[in-house]
Amino acid sequence: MALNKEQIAQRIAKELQDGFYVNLGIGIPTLVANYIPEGVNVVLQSENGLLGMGPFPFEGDEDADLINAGKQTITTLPGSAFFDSAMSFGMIRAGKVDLTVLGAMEVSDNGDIANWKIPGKMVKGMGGAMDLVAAAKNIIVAMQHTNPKGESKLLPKCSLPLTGVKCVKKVVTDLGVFDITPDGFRCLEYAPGVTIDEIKVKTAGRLVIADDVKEMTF
Amino acid sequence: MALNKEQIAQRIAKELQDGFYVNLGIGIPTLVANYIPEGVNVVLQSENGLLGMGPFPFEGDEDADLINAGKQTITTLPGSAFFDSAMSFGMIRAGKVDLTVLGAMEVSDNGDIANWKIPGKMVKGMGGAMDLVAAAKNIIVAMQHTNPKGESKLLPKCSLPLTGVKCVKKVVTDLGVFDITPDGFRCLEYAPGVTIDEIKVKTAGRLVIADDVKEMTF
Amino acid sequence: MNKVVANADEAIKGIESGMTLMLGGFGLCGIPENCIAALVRKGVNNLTCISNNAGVDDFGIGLMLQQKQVKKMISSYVGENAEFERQLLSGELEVELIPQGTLATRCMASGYGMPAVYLLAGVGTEVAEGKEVRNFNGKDYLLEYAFDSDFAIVKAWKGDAQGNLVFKDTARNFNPMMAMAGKITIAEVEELVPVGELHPNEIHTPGIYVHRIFQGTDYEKRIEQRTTRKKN
Amino acid sequence: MNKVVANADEAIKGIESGMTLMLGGFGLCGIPENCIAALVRKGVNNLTCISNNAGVDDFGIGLMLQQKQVKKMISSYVGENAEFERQLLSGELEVELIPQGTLATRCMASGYGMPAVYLLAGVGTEVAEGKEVRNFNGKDYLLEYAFDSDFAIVKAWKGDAQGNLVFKDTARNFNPMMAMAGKITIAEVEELVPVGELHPNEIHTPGIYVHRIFQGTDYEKRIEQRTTRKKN
Repeated sequence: MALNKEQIAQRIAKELQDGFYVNLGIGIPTLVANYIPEGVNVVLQSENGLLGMGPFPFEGDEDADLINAGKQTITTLPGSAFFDSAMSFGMIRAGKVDLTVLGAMEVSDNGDIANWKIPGKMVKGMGGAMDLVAAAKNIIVAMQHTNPKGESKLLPKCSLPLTGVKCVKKVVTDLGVFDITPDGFRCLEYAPGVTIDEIKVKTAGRLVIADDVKEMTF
Repeated sequence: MALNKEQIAQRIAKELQDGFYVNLGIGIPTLVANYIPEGVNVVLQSENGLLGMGPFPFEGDEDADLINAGKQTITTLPGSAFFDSAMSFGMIRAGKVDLTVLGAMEVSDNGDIANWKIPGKMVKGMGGAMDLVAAAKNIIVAMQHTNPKGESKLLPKCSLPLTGVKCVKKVVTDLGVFDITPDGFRCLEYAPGVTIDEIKVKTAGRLVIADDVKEMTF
Repeated sequence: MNKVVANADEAIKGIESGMTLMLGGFGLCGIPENCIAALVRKGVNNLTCISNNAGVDDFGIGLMLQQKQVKKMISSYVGENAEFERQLLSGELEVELIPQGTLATRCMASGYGMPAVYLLAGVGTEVAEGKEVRNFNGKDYLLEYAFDSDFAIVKAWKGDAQGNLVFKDTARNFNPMMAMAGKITIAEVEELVPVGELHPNEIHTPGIYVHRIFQGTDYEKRIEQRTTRKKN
Repeated sequence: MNKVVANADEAIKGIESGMTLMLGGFGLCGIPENCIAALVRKGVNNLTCISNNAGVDDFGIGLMLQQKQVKKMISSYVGENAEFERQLLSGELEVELIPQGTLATRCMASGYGMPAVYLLAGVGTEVAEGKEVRNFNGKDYLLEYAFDSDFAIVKAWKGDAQGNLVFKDTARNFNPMMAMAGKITIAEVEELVPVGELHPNEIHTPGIYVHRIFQGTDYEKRIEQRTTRKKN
């Protein structure tokens, strides 16, 4: 069975290490916060200007002045710090954020990512995505392996306008976990019940299967 | 009679306008703060990171954490703000400081200034002087008209290593007040008892006497 | 040094059609609600607005879009706004999309007197088209120019008559950099406090950057994505 | 996330001879007294020190100069120090003098991930020698490269176990930029407070920039120029 969104988030959460500063993008990445392993302390960065993002507020406690990069009402935690957006992107650019997790429309086998623009459709803008992918030192993409038409989103070359080049380090999809290597996507794990053959069929980019490839565990 | 240091400072204080943000250098410029005209409100900037510098503290109230750019103990005033040195020089560079007053060893008739280095002597450094002269929008130099040997400090060309080029707007010396113009030093005022002839003799750079030149009043 | 003006209408004096304005805020958080309302009342148009977002249909810069006051938006993200989309597709409105960090840093560069900076975002993408690329230490960077504006309009939590500002939480966002980057900077505040009440160590924007300040009224502070959890 | 170490000796672990260090402070104000003492005890040498000043003969970086631990100083002003002068004139010590604002901004550039910036200071002077000059809007600027360092050592007023820092008055000076520019940043604080005690709006340096923190002891906080006025 392919993973659902929660499971993708859960699998990515296993990549978190104690002491990490982490930026989680909108969508599946946001869900990662719900699966942070016991004993692993991470600090969540929100690029509008907060370190130490806490959970959503209790009903009635929402504060219009306290939102995350997805414009959702949030809370702080002890040790949180606010700052302006220039410092926020400064710390991203300077490599102080250990891990960025974000969604994508397409990823190529050399680590290019496209996630901001579809020609012919209204373009809403890249927000902070281009800054994040250009500068973050470790980028994991969380996405479905194929688009609604069933076409692979893991490509030899992105067809959509790029958000960033050669920046993605790892991709976690509903079918498996893939490192970006000089040889292309390297399959490290497959989802329970998913076959390597299915992954091969649904991956358009160069794909190698790790010798020690294994079924994902939770 | 040539002006003494206090009088030079007093004359410069007349250049202050209500609402000015002002940076006063070490030496005579510091004394300008004692002569701010009634009804003129200025905010003093200290480039280590303070707007709203107040007077020296009363004896016993000194605080090692509160000093000016000359490393003297000072005080704040209501409305003061602290910031880091990068923002401090940023606001200077961005032209937010209306007036900078500083001392000089030499000024040339095109507005070059030398005040940081004497070849053959131990060089202590330029501190913030190069930043200030390069970026301040209005620079007044306060200095003696001649050096201890009696040689003019108002020159056709500086002989010492430069601190900044074509940046000085006005010079106030013990002998008079001079604008820097395309024609060189333009004498606007002479000190009480000082003759135009004395100024001519002691000014090595190009000198023009304003048609409406007048005796300085206090 | 008293920079206090009576209200938003007085604060925006001198803003004319065709000018470039910066407007602080991220989404609807920390936006200068009072000044936007005054700009709508004044009816100036042909404005170029530098603002991370363009509001929603009936709030924020969306109110100016409804009145067709904006010629060009310079933003990082302009979703959530149907009228915006209509004007853009019909060619009435021009939009320049800029990565969010680049937008913030180009404002900051202006406030720090730096004419241009080298930034990573957008290298190898269409954002890089026409821009100078330069390699430092093996990495390519884009030369990005400082932004300035005729007027910068920011919203702060507290401020005093000298123009000192303190922001609240994530309502800080773009406001400090834009405050530094206006030829004339207008600050509207929720609380105008007596000079000396803000502690000098806690001031985010020193008064030197602010030319006019007033106490705003009737803040709606609309929430764009109300997300909560239930008490158990 | 607990970044607290026991003391200065533990904090400076990993600092080795030949490394480049940044040391916060302006004059003797806001300098990391405890770490300087620990560096003297440790006896590392051949250090390159980036610090606005070099202390006085018997305090601050002057204590490291006495032990001949410094190979090169990168500073804006190095007066007030006879031993410094002796070593410089004898050729034992190298010095690179940099305009103060340029020094501050080159540290900041590193913390903001900008490899180089264009600055005005020093154009047309010997500081410009060998540097790239570029004209923007009719003005010449120098290309100045970001500074980084193996270790940055800063002194703050208050801090917490997550590394969040608050500075006091003009003891802030270079400390925030240097904190951003260290590969490893050490902060010594006068008061280590419980996490959550510093208000998130009032933190000057977010903890992400700080790797080790400890509560310093026995601060002398020497005053360089004691100037006072008399009560009348």
